[in-house]
Amino acid sequence: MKKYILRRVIISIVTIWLIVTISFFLVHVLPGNPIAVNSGKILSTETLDKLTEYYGLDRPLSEQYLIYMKNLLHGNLGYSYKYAGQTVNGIIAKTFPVSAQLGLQAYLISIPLGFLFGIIAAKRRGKTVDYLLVGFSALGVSVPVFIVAALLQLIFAVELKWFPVSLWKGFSYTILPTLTLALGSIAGRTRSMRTLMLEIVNEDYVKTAKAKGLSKAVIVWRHQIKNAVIPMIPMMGMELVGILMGSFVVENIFAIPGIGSYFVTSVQALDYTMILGLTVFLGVFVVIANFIVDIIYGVIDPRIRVTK
Amino acid sequence: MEPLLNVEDLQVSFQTFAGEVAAVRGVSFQVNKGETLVIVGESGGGKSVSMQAIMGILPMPPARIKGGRITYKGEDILSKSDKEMEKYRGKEFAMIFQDSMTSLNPTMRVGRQMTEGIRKHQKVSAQTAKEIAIDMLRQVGLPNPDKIYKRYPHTLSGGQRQRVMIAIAISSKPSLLFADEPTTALDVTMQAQILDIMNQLKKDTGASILLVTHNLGIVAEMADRIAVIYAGQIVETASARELFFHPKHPYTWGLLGAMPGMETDKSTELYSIKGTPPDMFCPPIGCAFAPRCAYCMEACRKEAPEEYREENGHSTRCWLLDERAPKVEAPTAVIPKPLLNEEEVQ
Amino acid sequence: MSIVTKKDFVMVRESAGAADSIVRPSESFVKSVMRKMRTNKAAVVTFSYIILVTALAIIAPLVSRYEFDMTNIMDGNKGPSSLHWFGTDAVGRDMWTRIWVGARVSLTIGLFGSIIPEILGIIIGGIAGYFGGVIDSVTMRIIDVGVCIPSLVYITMLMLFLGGGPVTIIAALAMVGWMGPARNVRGRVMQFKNREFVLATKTLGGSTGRLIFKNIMPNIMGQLVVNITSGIPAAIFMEAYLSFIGMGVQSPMTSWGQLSQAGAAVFRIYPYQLLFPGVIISVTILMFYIFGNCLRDALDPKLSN
Amino acid sequence: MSEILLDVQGLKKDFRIDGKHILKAVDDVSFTIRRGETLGMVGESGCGKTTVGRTLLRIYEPDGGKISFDGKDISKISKRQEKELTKKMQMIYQDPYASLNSFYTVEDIIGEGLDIHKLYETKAERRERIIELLNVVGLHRDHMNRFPHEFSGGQRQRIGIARALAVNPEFIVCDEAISALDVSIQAQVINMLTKLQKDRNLTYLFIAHDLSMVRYISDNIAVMYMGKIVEYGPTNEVYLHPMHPYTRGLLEAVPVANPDYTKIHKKTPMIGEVTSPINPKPGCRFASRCPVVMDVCRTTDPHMTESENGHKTCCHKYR
Repeated sequence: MKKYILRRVIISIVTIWLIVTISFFLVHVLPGNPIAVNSGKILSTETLDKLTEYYGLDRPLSEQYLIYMKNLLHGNLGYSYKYAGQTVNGIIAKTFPVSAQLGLQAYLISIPLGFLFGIIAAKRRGKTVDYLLVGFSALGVSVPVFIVAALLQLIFAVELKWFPVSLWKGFSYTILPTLTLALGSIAGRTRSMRTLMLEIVNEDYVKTAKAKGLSKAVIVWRHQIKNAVIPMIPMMGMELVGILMGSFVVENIFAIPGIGSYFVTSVQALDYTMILGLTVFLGVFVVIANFIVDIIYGVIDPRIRVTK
Repeated sequence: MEPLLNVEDLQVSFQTFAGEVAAVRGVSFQVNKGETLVIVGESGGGKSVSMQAIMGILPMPPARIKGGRITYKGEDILSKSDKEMEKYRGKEFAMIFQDSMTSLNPTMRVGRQMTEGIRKHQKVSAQTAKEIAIDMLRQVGLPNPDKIYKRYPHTLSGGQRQRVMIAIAISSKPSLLFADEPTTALDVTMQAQILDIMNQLKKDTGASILLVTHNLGIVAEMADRIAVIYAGQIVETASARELFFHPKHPYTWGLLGAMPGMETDKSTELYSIKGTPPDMFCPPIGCAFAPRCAYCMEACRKEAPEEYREENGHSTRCWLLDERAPKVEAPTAVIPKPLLNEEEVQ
Repeated sequence: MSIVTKKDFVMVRESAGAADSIVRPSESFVKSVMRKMRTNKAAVVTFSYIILVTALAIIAPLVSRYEFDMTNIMDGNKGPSSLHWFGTDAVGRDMWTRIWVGARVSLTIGLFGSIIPEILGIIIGGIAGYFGGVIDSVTMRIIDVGVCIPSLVYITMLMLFLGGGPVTIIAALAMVGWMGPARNVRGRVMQFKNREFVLATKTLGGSTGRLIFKNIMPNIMGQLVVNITSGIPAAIFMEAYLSFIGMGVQSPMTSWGQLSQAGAAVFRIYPYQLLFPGVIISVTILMFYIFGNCLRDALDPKLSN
Repeated sequence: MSEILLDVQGLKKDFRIDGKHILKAVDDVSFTIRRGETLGMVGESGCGKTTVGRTLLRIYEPDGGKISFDGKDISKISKRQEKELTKKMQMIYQDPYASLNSFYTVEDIIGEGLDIHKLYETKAERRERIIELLNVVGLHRDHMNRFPHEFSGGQRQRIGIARALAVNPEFIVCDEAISALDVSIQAQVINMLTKLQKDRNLTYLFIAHDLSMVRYISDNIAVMYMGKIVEYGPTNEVYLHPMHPYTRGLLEAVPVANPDYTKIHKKTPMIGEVTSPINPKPGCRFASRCPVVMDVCRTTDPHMTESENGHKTCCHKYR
C-alpha cells in the first residue's frame, strides 16, 4: 500500500510539473506581444517597452521560466494583462468559491441519483422503469450541456418563472445551473451502474450468496452493490473533469461569476497570463482530485492493496 | 422409507437468442438419508443445471423449469416461494461450487462470508457466529483458522479456497450437501485431500451428498449409488458396485472403457465412443445416444426408450434391454474386476 | 402407444462420420455480426439515420439556392419559411444550408477525431504490447502521466497555439485521445500474444508480421470498431463544446457547435436558431450512441446463442 | 533400440516476477526421447512441465542447458534454422477453445503451416493436402469451410492435431492435449495419437496431469516437482515401483475407477500444497511435504541417482 501511494505521489508531481512546463512554453512562444494584444489601446513604443520590462518579458525565456516556477512555488500565479492591477491569485480567490459551490452541488446530486437509477434499472430489467431510465440516460449523455441549459432556462425560468433566469445572487439562482451540470453525470453513472449490476448478477459469488439462503435484499446490498460501485470509483476523477468543463458553458450561459466564465473570457480575450494561471490552477486541482480518488480506490478494493 | 430428496421428471430449458434449449429433459432420481449419490456425465449433460434447479439458484430467466416435481423430506419444494426457500438454502441443503475463485466474493473477507450464513440460519450473536466459523475452518483442515478468517479470498491458494467453500457449506449442518465438480479445478493431491474431507464430514454428520462429476475415479471413491446422465436424461442408475461391475447402458460402457485400467497398454486400443454429444438446440429424435452408439438399432432412432427396472434398483434407459432386442454383452475389457466378494462387502 | 415394432430391433450399420455431423448452418463471425445487426431494429434505424445525415451533408449544400456564407442583411433573423426552410440568422444567411455545411465540418471532425487517435493508439499500444520490455515500460510511464493531465489543458493550449478550426480540433483530440486506446490495445495484445492459437502460429514458424496482422489484429478489431463508433459522437460533442466556448470553429466557417453558439446568444428572441442545430446535434449523437451499443452487443460473443 | 531423437541436458528457464523475484520454472532438467517413443511428463500445475515443452519449441528462450535434436545442437541457432526446425517439431495445445483462431476457417487453420513453409505448388494441391489431413483426424471435407466455434471440444482438438501434422513433423509435444476434453472424447484422441505414432513413427513428449492416460500412452515417465524432475524411468518401473515419496503420494492420490479398490486400500492423502519455485531455498523442494523427510533434505540438494534398468530418482533416500 505504501508503494502504491508513493507511486501515485510521484506520478502526480511529474504531471503537475509537465502541466506547468508545457503550458508555460506554449503560451510564451505564441506570436505577438501579449501586452500589445491585450491592452486594447494603441500604446507608444515607450510605454510598451516599460510594460514589457515590468512583466519581465524582455528577459530570455529560460529565465522567465525559472522566475515563473519560483513564483509558482510561492503560490504566485502572476498578473492579469487584461484586468490591470489584478493578480491571477486574486481572481481565483474571488471566483473559485462560486464554481466550487456549483460543482459540489452538482456532484452531490449526481452521485446518489446515478447509483440509485442504475440499481433500479438493473433490478427492474426489461420493465417500464428500466426503459424510462435507459432512455433518460441515453438522452442525458447525448444532449450537449448548452442545449440542456437553454431548455431549462426556457421552461423553468422564462415560461414557468419558478427560478431566476441567470446571475448568482442566492440559493434559488443555483438550482437550474446545478441541475444542468448534474444531468450529464447522472445519466452516465446510471448507465455504468446498470451495466455493472447486470454483469454482477451472473457472477458465481452471487449464486453462492443465494445458496447460503440469504434474502434477495441482502444479496443485492451486501454482495452486488459494493462490487458494482468499486469499479466506478476511478471514474469519479474523470467525471470531475466533465463537470469542470461543463461548468465553463453553464457559468457562461447563466452569467455566473465563476472561474469557468473567467476562463472563457480570458480565452476569448487572449489574456495569456490569466489563461496560463487558470490552466495551471485547474490542472493541479484535477491532478490532486485524481490522486485522492486513486487512494480511496486503493483503500476500498482489497485486490489493489495486495497486487500493487 | 421415504427418500430425503425425490426428483421426478425434472425439465429445465434455457431461453436463448437462437431459441429454446432443453438442458434437462426429464430427470428423475432419489437421494436417501446418509447416502452419496453421484451423477456422472460429460459437460453439457445437464448435471449442474439439475442441481442448481433443485437448490433454486438457477437464474430465471433465461432458465425455466418446465415441469417435474421435487420433494424434500416429503415437501414439494418446487412450489415454494423464493422467500420460503431461503429457509432451506444454506440450512437444509448447501452447495460446494466448482470454481472457488469466482464463487467467493472478492471484496469480502472470508469471515464475513461465513458468518452471514451462520447468523441467518442459527440466529446467534456475532461473537458466537465467529467462533462457529473458525471452528468450521479448523474442521476442514485449514491451519491458523483465525488468520484465514480475516483474509480476502484472492490471498488464499486454490485448495484453501475450496476448503473455505466447504466450511461455508457445512457451517449450518445441512442434511444434504450438493457438490458441483468440487475438485475439477484442483490438482490430484489436493483433490485427494478435499475428497477425504468430504467423506470424513459425511461420516461425522450423517449428511447425504449429491455429487456431480465426470471423473469415474471420484465416482468409485465416493458413491453409494450412481446415476449416469447423458444429454439431459438419466440413462442408468444403480448402486455403485452394481453399476461398475454390471453396467447395462452402452454409454456407461464407453465411460468405463475410456479410463485405461492398470493392465492396458498401447497395443490394445482404448474402448471409445465415437463422435460428440448432440447439439442440444436440436436433440435427435429417439434415443439421444443413438448416433454415437455402437449397438444402434432402428428402434433407437424412432423412439426414446423406456426405463427398464430391475429388482435390485438397477434401472436403464436402453432398447437393448427390451426382450425383442438381440442379446448384447458388455465388452469385457471395459468392466473393472470386483476385488471383493459379496460377504466381504458386507 | 409405442411405434416401435419387432422388426425395428436390428442393429444398424453405422454410417461413417454421422456421429460427427454438424447440424447447425455455418456462419463466420463477421457474417453473424452482420446478421445480428440486420435483424436488430434499433441498429437498422440508427444506421439509416446516419446514412441520411451524411447524404444530406454532402448533397444539401450543393443543391441549395444559397451559399452558406452569403449574407443578406435585409433578410436577417427571418423564421422558417418556404424560401428559407430553417430561417435565417442575424445577417440573413440561410440556416438550412449552414446546418448542412456545418454537418460536413462536424461529421468530419467526428470521424477523424475518432479514427486518428484510435489508429495512433493501435500503433503505439500494439508495439508496446507485442515487444514489451523497455519500450513497453517507457510507453506506459508516459501514458500514466499523460492521462493525469486533464484534456482541458492540452486542448486550451493547442487551440491558442494553432488557432481554432477543424484541423486543430482533430489534432487536439488526437493528442489527448491516443492514450486510452493505446493502453487498451496494449492490454489486448499482451493477452492475445500468449493465447494458444498465436503460440501455435509461432511454433509453425510464422513471422512476426503474420502473428500481429493475421492472428492478433483480427481478434481485437471488433473492439476497435466499437471504440471508433463510440468515439464519433464524443468527438462531435467535443467540437460542439469547443466551438460553443469560442475555442473551436470560427465564423463565417461553420459547424454545429458554432451554429449553436450563435443561436444560444439570441435564443430567447429567436429560439429556432438554437433549436435546429441543437436538435440535430442531440439526435445525431444519440443515434451514433445507440448504433455503437448495438454494435457492441452484436460483437459480444457472450451474447451470441 | 532406436536412435535418440531428442536429448535435453541441464535445461533451465527462469521467469522474472515484479522485476526482482526469480521463478525457477525449469531447473536443471535432463531427459532423452528415442525416435518413435513417448515420454510422459507428469506433475501438478506449476511444476514446470508446460514450460519444458514450450522451451523445447522455442516459444521461450532457454536460460541454460543443451537441447540436441536428431544429433544437432539446437539451443543456439539462427532465426532461419529455427523456422526450418518448426517443420520437425510441433505442438498440440491444451485448450481446444483458445488454440484455434476464431476468425479462420478450418481450411486456413490447417493450411497455415503449409502457407508458412510453402509446402504446395497450386491451390488445388493445398486443398488436397488439407482434405487428406481432415480424413486422418476423422473429419469430413465438408467441415473445411466451417469456423472453430461450430465444433465441439473433441473435434476442435482433432483440428489442432491436423494443424500440427500438416508440416509432417517428427516430434510432437502434446501439452495437456486431452485435459480439457470429456472422458469419452479423451479416449478418442488418445487412440488417434497412438495410431498416428504407429503409422508415422512419431515421437511424443506427452505432458499431462492425468496419470492413468500417461501410463497408457508413455514408454518412459518423468515426474516433475517444482521445476525439477524427481523421478524418471520406464513407465511400468515408475508406476509399479515408485521410489520418490512425491511420486508415491501422487500415484496414491489418483482415484481408481473401481469401487472395491477404495475399500481395500485405505489411503492417507499427501499433506500441504504445491507452491511456485520462487527464489527457492537450498535443499530438496519436496522437503516441506515429505512424509519421510530427513535433516539432510532441508540443507542439501539431492542428486539424481540411477538404479538398474534406467530408473532414476532424485532423493536422499537413494544415495
